[in-house]
Amino acid sequence: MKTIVIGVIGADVHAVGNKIIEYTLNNAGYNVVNIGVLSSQEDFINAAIETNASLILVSSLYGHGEIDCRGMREKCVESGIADILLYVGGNIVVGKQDFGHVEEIFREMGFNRVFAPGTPIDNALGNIQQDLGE
Amino acid sequence: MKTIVIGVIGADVHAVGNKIIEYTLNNAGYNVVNIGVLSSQEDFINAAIETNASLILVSSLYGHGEIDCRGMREKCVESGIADILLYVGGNIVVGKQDFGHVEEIFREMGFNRVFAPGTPIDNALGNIQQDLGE
Amino acid sequence: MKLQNKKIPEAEFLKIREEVLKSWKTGLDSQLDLDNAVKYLKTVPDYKNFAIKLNQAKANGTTLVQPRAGVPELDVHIKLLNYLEECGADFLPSTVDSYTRQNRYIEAQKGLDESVQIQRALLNGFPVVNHGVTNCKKVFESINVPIEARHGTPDARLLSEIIHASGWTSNEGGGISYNIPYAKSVPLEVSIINWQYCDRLVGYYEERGIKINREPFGPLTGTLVPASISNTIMIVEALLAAEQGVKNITVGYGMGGNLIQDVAAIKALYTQTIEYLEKFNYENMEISTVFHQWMGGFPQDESEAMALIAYSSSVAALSKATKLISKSPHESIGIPTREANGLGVKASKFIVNMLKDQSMADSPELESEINQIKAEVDCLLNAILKVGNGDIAIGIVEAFKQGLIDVPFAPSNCNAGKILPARDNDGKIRILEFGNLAFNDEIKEFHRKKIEERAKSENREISFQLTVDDVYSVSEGKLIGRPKKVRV
Amino acid sequence: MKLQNKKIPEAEFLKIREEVLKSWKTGLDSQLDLDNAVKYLKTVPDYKNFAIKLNQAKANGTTLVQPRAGVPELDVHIKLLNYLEECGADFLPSTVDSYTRQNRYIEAQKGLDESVQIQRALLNGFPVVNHGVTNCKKVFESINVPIEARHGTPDARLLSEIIHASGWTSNEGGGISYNIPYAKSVPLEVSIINWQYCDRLVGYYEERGIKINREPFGPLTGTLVPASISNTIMIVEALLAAEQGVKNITVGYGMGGNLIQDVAAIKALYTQTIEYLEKFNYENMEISTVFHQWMGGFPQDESEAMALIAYSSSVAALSKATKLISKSPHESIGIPTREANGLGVKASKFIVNMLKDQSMADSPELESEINQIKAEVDCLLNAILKVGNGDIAIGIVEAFKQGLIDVPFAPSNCNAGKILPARDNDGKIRILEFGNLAFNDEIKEFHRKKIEERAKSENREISFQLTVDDVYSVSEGKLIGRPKKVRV
Ligand code: B12
Ligand code: B12
Repeated sequence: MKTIVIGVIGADVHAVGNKIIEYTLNNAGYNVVNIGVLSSQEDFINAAIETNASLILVSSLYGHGEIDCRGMREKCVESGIADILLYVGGNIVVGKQDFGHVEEIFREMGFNRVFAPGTPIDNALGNIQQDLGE
Repeated sequence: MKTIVIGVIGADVHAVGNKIIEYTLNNAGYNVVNIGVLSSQEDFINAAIETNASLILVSSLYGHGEIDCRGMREKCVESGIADILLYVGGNIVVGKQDFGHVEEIFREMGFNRVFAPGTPIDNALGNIQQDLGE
Repeated sequence: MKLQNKKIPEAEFLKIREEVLKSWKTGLDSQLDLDNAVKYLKTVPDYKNFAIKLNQAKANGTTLVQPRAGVPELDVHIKLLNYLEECGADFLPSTVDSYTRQNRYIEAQKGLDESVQIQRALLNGFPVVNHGVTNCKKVFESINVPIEARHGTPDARLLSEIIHASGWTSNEGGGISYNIPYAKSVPLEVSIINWQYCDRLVGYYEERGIKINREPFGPLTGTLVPASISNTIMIVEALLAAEQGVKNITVGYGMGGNLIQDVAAIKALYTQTIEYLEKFNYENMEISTVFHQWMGGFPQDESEAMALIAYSSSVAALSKATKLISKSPHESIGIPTREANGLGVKASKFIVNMLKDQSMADSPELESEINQIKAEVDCLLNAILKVGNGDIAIGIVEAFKQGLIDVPFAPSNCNAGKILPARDNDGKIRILEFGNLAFNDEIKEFHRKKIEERAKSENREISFQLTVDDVYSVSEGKLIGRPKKVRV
Repeated sequence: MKLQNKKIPEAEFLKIREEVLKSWKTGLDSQLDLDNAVKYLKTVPDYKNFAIKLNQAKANGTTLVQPRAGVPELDVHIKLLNYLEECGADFLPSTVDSYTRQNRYIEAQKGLDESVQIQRALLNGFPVVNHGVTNCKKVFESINVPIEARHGTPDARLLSEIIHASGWTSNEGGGISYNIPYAKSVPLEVSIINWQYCDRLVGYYEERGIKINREPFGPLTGTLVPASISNTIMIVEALLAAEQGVKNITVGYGMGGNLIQDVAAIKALYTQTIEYLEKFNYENMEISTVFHQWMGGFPQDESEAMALIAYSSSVAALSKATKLISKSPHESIGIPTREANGLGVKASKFIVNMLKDQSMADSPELESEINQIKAEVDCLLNAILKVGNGDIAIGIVEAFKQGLIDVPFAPSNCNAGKILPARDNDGKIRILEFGNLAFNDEIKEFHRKKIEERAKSENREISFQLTVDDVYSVSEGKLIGRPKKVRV
């Protein structure tokens, strides 16, 4: 059973999606480690190292995602989990922006998959299965 | 007291605005001759000649105004009231179109004033006063 | 032919039919042969049958959405309908242009040809008669939901022939509702006789096992029409249709603006239509209701228009009307683009879906408004039957002549045009000037009191100015046209 | 400091104040000198005073509209507010960014600076504290209606000092409502003590004849919160505020989706708030209500979002709430552009104006829902007072600890997070899992029955899946998350 670390980054307190993601991923047969809201990059990385996770699934709903996610890949590299899968989704930037451009920004930061606003977790299950190879 | 002929042109049956226009122009002190809905160009012109009117105020609400109003000025000329004032208003073309262009079309047909969709008759009272010189 | 409420014998119907089909060249199409038409209509699947889909909705207690839409050119029209279907329309329309409505097929042809030529619509609808059966079948075959003709035609006989033979299983209209608001000098006898024909055609199909829906046009002039007046006309048209063999009828009502009165109107309409059909022994009738979103002048601002559309939809859902006719954010300006039309459909669908498990709570206010409407309708129908010596067709003509029934703002010569409506202090539509309207004294007193209350609270006289202010009010963002405060 | 519900003595308040002002450099501004601030606030004209305008609206029975809005840069923020005022906003907000809410002024400064640099907002609101009094006064002086800070800050002491000294006459929040949904590990004692300070500040001004409005945040997590739970918290915060000398309070409620329940919630909230304030002998209180448009996940489609906004507005109008907080068609995507925000304001204003002369009719269903909510609130408040030995502040902390009161989906560690809400067959929000919630058996039985009815009609087990389906449902265009039909 593969492990996925989930949580909400930064000063973000949106908790509903996070609880639903935990429930959905559990149902889909993953071992879910939920670090909850108001989590720092370090919180995510430490949890991933401790639990030998295959994927860090970052939620950012409140708009500061761009600031909060910068340098996360670099920190993963420093911490010895350079190749861990990084997903980000929710409402990751401020306002309604061209998503192509937003995706590019987060890809350049080193995120493997970047999800458009309002993509429910169910729609990402296929990607997760594919990437975790099960 | 100046006389104004009002009516709704063509196969148009929108009667509400017409009744309100009659009421409003009467209150404003004009002699109003209302030929009602479903009126032809001839109906307007005959009424204007009979009553020695200063202004023909054409309503068209239903969208066929462009077809229905063509040639009206020419008919006025033929009937000996070449200089009579012609106004048109209501919803004079089909759909939401650029009004500048619409105004041009109707001005070229010989209408002295062309009113944008939804201009209530009250907003035209100033123009009428000005044009009828009272 | 003398008017009476009597089923047209088949032979007579077929004889008139010959003349009808000759009135324009598309009438000569062999697809209009009744055996061919019956055969074609039998191939219509249930999910594309208007009557069947309505029955299902009624059984499920859901409110289905239908927009208005029609453009002259065939291809553009089909694309428009496909788009609206994608937006979620449960039923599709074809709104017919105004020349066709007046049987002016030559002008319709001109408008159609020129529209094709300059690639811009010059007609305000789809000219069904000029298009004929072949094109109308193309329309029908390009869509996946039932379709209805929506027009406003005092003489819709050829039109009705063409649409039904093309698989269109609903026809809006009626001898009164498609005359009084839609014509100036067509005698009521004539339009009723014409619509008896249209109903008889549906009866003909019905006898051959083909379900077709008929929908009297409830909103009439769309402007401050008291519910009891439109409901009365709905019931009269339902009775006239039933006599000709129509079985599936959707009676309609145009939103007035006061929530309780609107819900009461739909509820009273439904019960009384059934009551009167039973009273006159029409059996196996299938009755549903249609609620029209605000039919008077719309606000210009598109977000305000959207708000009005959504509000109208919530009233429809709470009233449990079977069908809802939607408007678009372009309403006050002109025929909507297909995108604007789609926005109206989506907003409307969202609301009726969201509210589908709710209905208006029973309350003393609701009950008393239902009773009020019912009492008024009974009063009017009694008067109509009386002057018709029991014949509803003769009665309605005579009643209009005498002003016993009267529709505000109607252009028709057959209408007395003496009553003046206005809102009371809750925004309910009442009557301030009765003309000859066949209300009894008690009812008149009730209306007077309500209008007086309002006038008093606004510190002004009761006059036509109240009516005028109420005509403008909704488009200006208020329900009641209160006097504008003079700033000092 | 030990928590208790007791007015902070002025001397003590002023002592704490010294510390508060030192927490960020903008706190040292001499405009924060209380005498200066009082002088400035005395120049605020009545039409720009939040409390006075609310009182007028309540007296007139109208519902006024306020959007949410905030962008980092001063000029852009002012333009945004001016635009919303033009669109008809009766009250203006300044929504504060999330770093400021967590008192992370350094990050807020970074976000602000970079936003200015790249000309694109990187913060989700207006960082009031970083801007300081001078800028906040500029905001206040650029507009013509009252303004309020809207945030979600457990420790809003400095923020409150800055906004009030700048002429902002309303502050949203409270020790519970700005902790439980907005924080993870701030102890409830701490946030309550902090908000006692904010309330005491308002009390200070109040004693000097300056009216300032306070607005506890009713919607909490915005997600399936049972009305009795949020109403209870509103009443607790009203009592806490009153003790500190606050006189003008607007208690809030976030739309649940069932019309009757929503209207009942507002009506119960208003009466019970007054009842409890009287019970505890707070005099001359001015109480109004605020209704929040749907606070859960919005539909993506903008026309659907507009429909939801309009529907929410009609519920607010029918409930006669004093204020309505509007959303925008961009809600599900991100912070709205000013145009999108304006669309929401215009649609909302249109509806509240249109419905201003109407209210929800009294009905047995409405009455029984009001009574239900009241009984639940009494039950919860009794429990809170009991574990607090009569002290509401101590009681609420203890009640949360024991799960006697519990908010669904809240991120806070102080919240038990054991209850599970779901809708019944009418779409009313009920509870399927009570945890330790202080409901008596009769109430629990009522909820159980309601949820069972629904589960039975859907032919499924009662489980968290019901809750999950109901979390998604509105954004998918339904009120009740019925199981999706499996097509065969
Ligand atoms: C009520 C109404 C009806 C009623 C009319 C009842 C009746 N017999 O009067 C009914 C339901 C029967 C109806 C039918 C139709 N209607 Co209609 N109707 C309306 C509606 C909703 C309100 C009109 C109204 O009464 N307004 C209130 C009065 C007071 O305002 P008014 O009519 O605009 O008149 C004022 C001003 O325009 C101005 N004014 C008018 N004329 C003039 C002239 C001058 C010189 C000046 C200065 C001012 C002026 O002063 C008046 C008083 O202030 C409008 C849309 C809207 N405005 O919201 C559509 C509308 C006019 N209808 C329309 C159409 C197309 C039709 C139909 C073809 C059906 C259809 N396709 O939907 C049929 C046509 C029937 C026919 N043969 O004419 C379209 C016209 C489209 C266009 N131009 O592109 C509109 C704009 C709706 C739309 N957006 O599609 N309609
Ligand atoms: C409820 C809500 C709140 C509640 C949250 C309560 C709580 N503690 O949870 C309250 C009222 C407290 C709140 C506060 C605020 N909110 Co808020 N909130 C919402 C709202 C309406 C719904 C969120 C929700 O619960 N949805 C339901 C759940 C199930 O969906 P979800 O959260 O989207 O999560 C799903 C998917 O996104 C996806 N997903 C999430 N993460 C990931 C990650 C990956 C990798 C994948 C594949 C999928 C995925 O799966 C989840 C389950 O299906 C949204 C708007 C909306 N969506 O309609 C705004 C919204 C998220 N909030 C917003 C903002 C700005 C705020 C505030 C700053 C206040 C403000 N300015 O209005 C504060 C922030 C407080 C803070 N410090 O974080 C903005 C964010 C703007 C932006 N990004 O541009 C939004 C979009 C509203 C808006 N348009 O302005 N909010």
